[in-house]
Amino acid sequence: MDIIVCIKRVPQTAEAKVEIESSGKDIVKDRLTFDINESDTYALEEAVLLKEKFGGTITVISLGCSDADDTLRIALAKGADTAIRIKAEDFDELDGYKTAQLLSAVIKDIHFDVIFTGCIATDDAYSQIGATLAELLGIPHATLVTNIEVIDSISHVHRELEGGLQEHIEIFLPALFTIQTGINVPRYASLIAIKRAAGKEIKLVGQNEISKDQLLLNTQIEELFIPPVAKQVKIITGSPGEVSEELAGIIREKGLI
Amino acid sequence: MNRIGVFVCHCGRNISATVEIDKVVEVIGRYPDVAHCEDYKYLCSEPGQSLIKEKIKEKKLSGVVVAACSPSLHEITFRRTVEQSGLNPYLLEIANIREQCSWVHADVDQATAKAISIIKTIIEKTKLNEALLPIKIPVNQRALIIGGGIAGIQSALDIANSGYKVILVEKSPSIGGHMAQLSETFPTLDCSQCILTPKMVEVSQHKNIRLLAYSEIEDVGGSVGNFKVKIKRKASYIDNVRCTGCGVCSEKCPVKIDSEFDEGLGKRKAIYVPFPQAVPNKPVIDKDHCTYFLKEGKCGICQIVCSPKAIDFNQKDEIIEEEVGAIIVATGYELYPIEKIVEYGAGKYEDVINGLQFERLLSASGPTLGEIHRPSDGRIPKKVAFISCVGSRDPEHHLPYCSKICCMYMVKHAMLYKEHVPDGEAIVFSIDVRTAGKDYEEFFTRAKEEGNILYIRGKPARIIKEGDGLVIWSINTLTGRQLRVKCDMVVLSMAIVPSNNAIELAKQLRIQTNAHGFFTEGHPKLRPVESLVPGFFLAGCSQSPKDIPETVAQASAAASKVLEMFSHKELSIEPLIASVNDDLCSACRLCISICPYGAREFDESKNIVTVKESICTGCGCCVAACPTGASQQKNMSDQQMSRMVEVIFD
Amino acid sequence: MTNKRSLVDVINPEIRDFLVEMGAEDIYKCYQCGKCSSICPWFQVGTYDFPIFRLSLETALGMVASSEDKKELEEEVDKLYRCVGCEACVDQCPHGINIPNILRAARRLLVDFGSYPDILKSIVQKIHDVGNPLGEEREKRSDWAKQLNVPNFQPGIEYLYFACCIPSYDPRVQNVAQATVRILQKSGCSFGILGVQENCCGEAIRRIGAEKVFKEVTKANISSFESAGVEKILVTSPHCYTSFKNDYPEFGANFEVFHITQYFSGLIEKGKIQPIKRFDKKVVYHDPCNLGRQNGIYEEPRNILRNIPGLELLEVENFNRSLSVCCGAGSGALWMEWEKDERIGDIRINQLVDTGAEIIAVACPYCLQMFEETIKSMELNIEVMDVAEILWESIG
Amino acid sequence: MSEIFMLIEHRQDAIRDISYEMMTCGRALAEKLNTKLTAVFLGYDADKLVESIRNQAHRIMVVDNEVFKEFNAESYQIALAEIIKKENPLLTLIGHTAFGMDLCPALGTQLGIPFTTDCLDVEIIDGKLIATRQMYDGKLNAKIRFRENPSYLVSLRTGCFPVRDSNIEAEIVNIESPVSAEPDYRKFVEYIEAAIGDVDITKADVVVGVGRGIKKKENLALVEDFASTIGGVVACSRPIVDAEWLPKDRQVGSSGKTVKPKLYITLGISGAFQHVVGMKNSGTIIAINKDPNAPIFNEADYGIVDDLFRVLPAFKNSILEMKSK
Repeated sequence: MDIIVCIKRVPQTAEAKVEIESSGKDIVKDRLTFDINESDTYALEEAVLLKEKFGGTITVISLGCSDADDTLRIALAKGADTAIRIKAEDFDELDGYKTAQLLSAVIKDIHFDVIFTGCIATDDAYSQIGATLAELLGIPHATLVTNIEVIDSISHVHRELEGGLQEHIEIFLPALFTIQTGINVPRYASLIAIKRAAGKEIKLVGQNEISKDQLLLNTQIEELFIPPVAKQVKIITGSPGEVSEELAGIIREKGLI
Repeated sequence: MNRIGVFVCHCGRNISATVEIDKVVEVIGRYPDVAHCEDYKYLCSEPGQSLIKEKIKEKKLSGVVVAACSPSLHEITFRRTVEQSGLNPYLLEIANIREQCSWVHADVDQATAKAISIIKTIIEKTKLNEALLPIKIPVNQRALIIGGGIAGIQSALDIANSGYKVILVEKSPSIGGHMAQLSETFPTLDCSQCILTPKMVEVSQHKNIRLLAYSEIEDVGGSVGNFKVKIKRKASYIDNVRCTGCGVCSEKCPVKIDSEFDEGLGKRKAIYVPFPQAVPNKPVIDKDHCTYFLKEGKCGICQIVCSPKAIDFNQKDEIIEEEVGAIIVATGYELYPIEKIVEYGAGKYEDVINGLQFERLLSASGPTLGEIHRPSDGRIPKKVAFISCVGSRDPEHHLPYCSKICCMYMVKHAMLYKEHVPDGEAIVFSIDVRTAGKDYEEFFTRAKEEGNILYIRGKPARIIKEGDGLVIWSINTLTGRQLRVKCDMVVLSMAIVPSNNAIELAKQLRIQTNAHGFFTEGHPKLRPVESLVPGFFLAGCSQSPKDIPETVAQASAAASKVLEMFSHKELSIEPLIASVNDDLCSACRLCISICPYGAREFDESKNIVTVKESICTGCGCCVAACPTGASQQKNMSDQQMSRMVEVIFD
Repeated sequence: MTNKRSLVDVINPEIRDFLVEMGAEDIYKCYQCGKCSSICPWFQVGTYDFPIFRLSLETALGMVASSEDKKELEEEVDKLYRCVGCEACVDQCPHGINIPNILRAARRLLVDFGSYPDILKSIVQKIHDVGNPLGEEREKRSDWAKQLNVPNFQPGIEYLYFACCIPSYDPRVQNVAQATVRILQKSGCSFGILGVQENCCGEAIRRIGAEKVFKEVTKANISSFESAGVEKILVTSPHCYTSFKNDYPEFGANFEVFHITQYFSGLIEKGKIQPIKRFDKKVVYHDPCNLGRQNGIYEEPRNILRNIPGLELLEVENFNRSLSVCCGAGSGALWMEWEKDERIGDIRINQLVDTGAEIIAVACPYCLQMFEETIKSMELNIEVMDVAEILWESIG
Repeated sequence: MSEIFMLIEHRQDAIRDISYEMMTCGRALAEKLNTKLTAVFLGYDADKLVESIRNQAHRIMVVDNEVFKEFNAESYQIALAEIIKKENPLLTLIGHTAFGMDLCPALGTQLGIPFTTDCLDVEIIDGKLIATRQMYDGKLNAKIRFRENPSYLVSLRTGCFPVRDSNIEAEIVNIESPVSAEPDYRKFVEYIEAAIGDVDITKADVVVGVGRGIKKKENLALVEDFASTIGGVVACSRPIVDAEWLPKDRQVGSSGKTVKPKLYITLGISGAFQHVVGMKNSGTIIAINKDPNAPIFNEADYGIVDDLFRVLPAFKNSILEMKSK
């Protein structure tokens, strides 16, 4: 089973302070930590699990600048066989659609049975590249996948719906799945694999290989801004004892318990 | 006019691989005063030596330089070679182009240039060499042996039995050393005292042996063949002529202190004979603990009870002067202090003991009369652990070397323990079990198989007292399992170290020790019983840890080396010593104070300092110290030195 | 698939050389005596098998964290992160093998490849992002000193007081920094703080294996210390002490570093401060690994406590000074989570409680935090105080 | 002027909330642009459901076929593509739900029209479509401009448009289904209900939600203890379930449960949208988080910026005290 995994290197912003850059269209990145996108690690792991079961190869693809090589190398160490980086620096401004077009331009020449992506990237949070890419490649897809079982080129897939509900669908391969976190437990890379990965070449694809002319940008960021406060929160300050007193007062007053 | 012949050795590829011999020969061949230069594959070979001999005659050489290995290896060979062709042997010099050049360099061009430089300096030295004659000195055919353990005893008997006089000096009241403390010996399990005491008795009765027990070396002067030794006989406060050895004095003495012989597990009195078979079997008074001495004349019970009136509180230390030709150093060993092993609670927990203490517990003459009772409460320990390599093989905290005998004595200990306490359990913690020796492996195998002795591979980290027992924390490194072994007593195989005054003694004797205080032998393989200083020989554990058979073998070997020396009436010594130019000597006498061997003497009549040739070793200290240049080293004069340095910069 | 182990049980010199290059150069010294494993605090925990004595050999064979089986590898990585860096093994090893360094070499590779526990990842990330492992705002680093009138360090001031991240932010441990400052002020010491210009010393993340981030914070600290003209540093945390004293010189730093207990002990000796108020408590002193075993500071904290009137100083029998057992918080372990019966801190607390003490005196913020957590989780009736806090009670 | 279209989302015979939200949004846009809102309803045996939303849009296009009984992105895509191509609306709205996530990007791509996903708001300014999206873990918003085109497609985030009443009478237009069977390559099989645990968080009056900020599994005990003091149950955000510290049925949020307790206390929850949608309608929300910039403070009524472990013991004591009085 030949598998392609699309991964992304993203800034880790969940617990960090995010500041807007002077252009107003990007964030200040130099104090941030970068790492592989969370759901992508699950996608990669799902690919490795499938490969362990059925054999075949895993190709990881990332659209990014040279820093993304580290991320690709991590993927190689965790079980991918080949890594391709699409040189982001060659393609100016990007959005989800353009990213999907670039990925499809590369993937169309590779044999695959399954494509995995993460279900959402934590930086731009589109959740659209997987389905777009599948459409561009003309293959079926399913997003928010929480379980996959493959029997004779038919995949039995669980998708996560709202409210704890899931649906079970059947999809023919080749297909694309966007993977939800929690589907598996991502593995560590073994030192042997790390060593092996360190020597592997990362294939670069740039404007020489993909013509820029036919690429379309759907959207552009006009400006970034700090979200307006929807609800006026009352911040209670003081020592733990003081704030607790006050909270207890509120609870009693409102008869909440 | 000098006619120097230079012979360059290839030493197989040892030299020729890094030094371009052809180039050396070519350059040196053109060097002033070189009458002949030639290379040969192995100059030390028979044909190589013949070649040198031929060329000396053919080219009428006035001096020879052999460019080859270190002079410590073949200088004697080549001196003999040139002597055979009629040239004075001291006109031969070696240029060391192997150890100091080819072996330590990789770059061929640079090594070749250095080799040429070295040879040139030696040519310059040779040109100014004097023809010298060896110095002959008479040999005093008496031997001094320091240390009365089994090594000293063996050496003393061997020399004495050959008809020469021996002085045996022992610092403690009795000879016998540690071997006298042992219960049985491995691998035969014969009784240690049974095989040792006959030899002790033989020593005491031998007409050629003067036994000086309770004595210490005070000073050693002179040099090989003619040592002057001062020995301090410590006051024993006993008139040995009157003393009958009845023992009443010890019996009545009220002072009880830990017995050294019983390793602190038993008591002795302030007036005591260390053990029943002691030689000499005369008591001594331990002044440091005797009430009479401590409280200014109070007590004196021994004096009252001694019917032969042998107690003499007024006895003083006595200095004995002896002249000997050779000295054997056999000062033995001690155990590394157990208190240093904090993690084992050693020195804190009474039931954590060392190997010698366990020997005393096993010994029929020991404090428990051969029954094993543990020190804390006298209970018979039902589970005893033996731990190896304690303090040894621990370069980080203690000592790097292997103490060699522990593996075997632990086998013995475990076996004997099982013999004494058949329902007890013996557990040995070890890293490696080293049984290289005749019948040793068989002994080890037998112990494990028949003795049901459990061997655990691992070095415990902690011993902790729990209740009235001890818990050993370890890992079985073969299974990887954690172990907490509860036992009643622990025996630590402490590292062996040289006797505590070995380094001091070595300074006194001017012989060398290694970093740990073991005396250094002349050559680790080829001169194992000689020290680096002529006239001093080594035996037993003072040189390195060894077991009884090895000790005895080395002691006999040392004795035979002494006897070899005594087989000549005279000794030839190297004439490469210092000399004094009478005209330049200003009689400042700096050299006298600086000479480490006492080889300088002031001649009042001439008002100059002279060299005692038989004592001078040619160390060169006086030459360096002499402010006027009167002191010169033969064949290493200032003039030679400056020429040698000059040519390097030419 | 067959047993994946068989794929790697050949010697793998590449990994070995890789690890040696990363700092595992001691591996060839090991003679497999196993002493390390039985001095290791995990030996006392007993429920977790941690045979570190194999580590040198396994590294030499290139077999560390090298299983290609997911489960096995997970266990191996988990194992590599069990070491709390207490260095009891280093202290006892007959050949002076620095086992934590060997572990660190492997950890460095794993960190580079994102293959280490998530919780530690977030610690490294926080130190990178905001300069402290708590994820607190950089701007608030000197908030603890707001009421205390502590000057910012500037040329002419003798000592920089570096409070460490935990005393700077953790509300409980802030009290330690405050007590320290009050004592310093009382003694007339010339000192200042750098606050926002400080980063975590990086000791823990270096041990975690995050060498790159460690270097970043180290260089940032060195440059802010140097540009402020700092020459002498007083530290509250033995971890900062180790870092500044032993690690920073690698990067060209040259500061004189004093642990606060050294300094206070000196002040008492010189009579510059006098503990006068009685502190009628039984106090047991816990030797922090980084202070005692790793830097040889055993006497000074005890000296302070002995000088406090009324205080009865107790010792943990068999487990004090160089044989002290780690609180279980070093090397990133403060943030790790192990099963209830697999906690080093529980072992140590029991030893401390067994002395009959009413108060555990510590000289390390990690120990303080760890013990407080442990006491809570075990519902014990004993209190933890820093030596500085006790001293201040007797002076203030 | 072209119309505003939106796709009705329904599941298991019920119109989903997002549909009303989208219709609210769509009507407002239509009003502004002086145009109409068309709701597209793909379903089976749909009369009753269609009737129920008749007052929500100006027109309802109904495609009634068994193939649309359950959601299948592929069938929906074929049908919608047909309709959009034919009708050429200015803007089509789809919910950014599990349903829309599967559908919207593929549909936009197929049609070749500019689209984007997960929008909080859409406006038409000077004839140009501008969308607002959230990025970087909810810490920033972005205004998005589109490539110019006669038709656009956008998916809307749940919970962004408070539903408003409407009293339009929609014209119902029935359309023949362009598809008659699910494609072979993608088939709906069944729904899988979440396992029911011992605690039903949707029934509790007081819910204590925990997130990443509790750091260690062992700290859950502390939270459980607090929750029982205050008479509540413990719920959590997604990472806690992913880490298997709590079972799936304790998860609050878009893929978990939606809760509306009288009191919701969040501990160490940053407030990612996915969680917030599951609890934003709680009576009173108290948030405790160290990070003053955490988005949760945009949802809370009362906020405490502090370490939860510092506050919790004191809070517990205050509650106990309060109860004892």
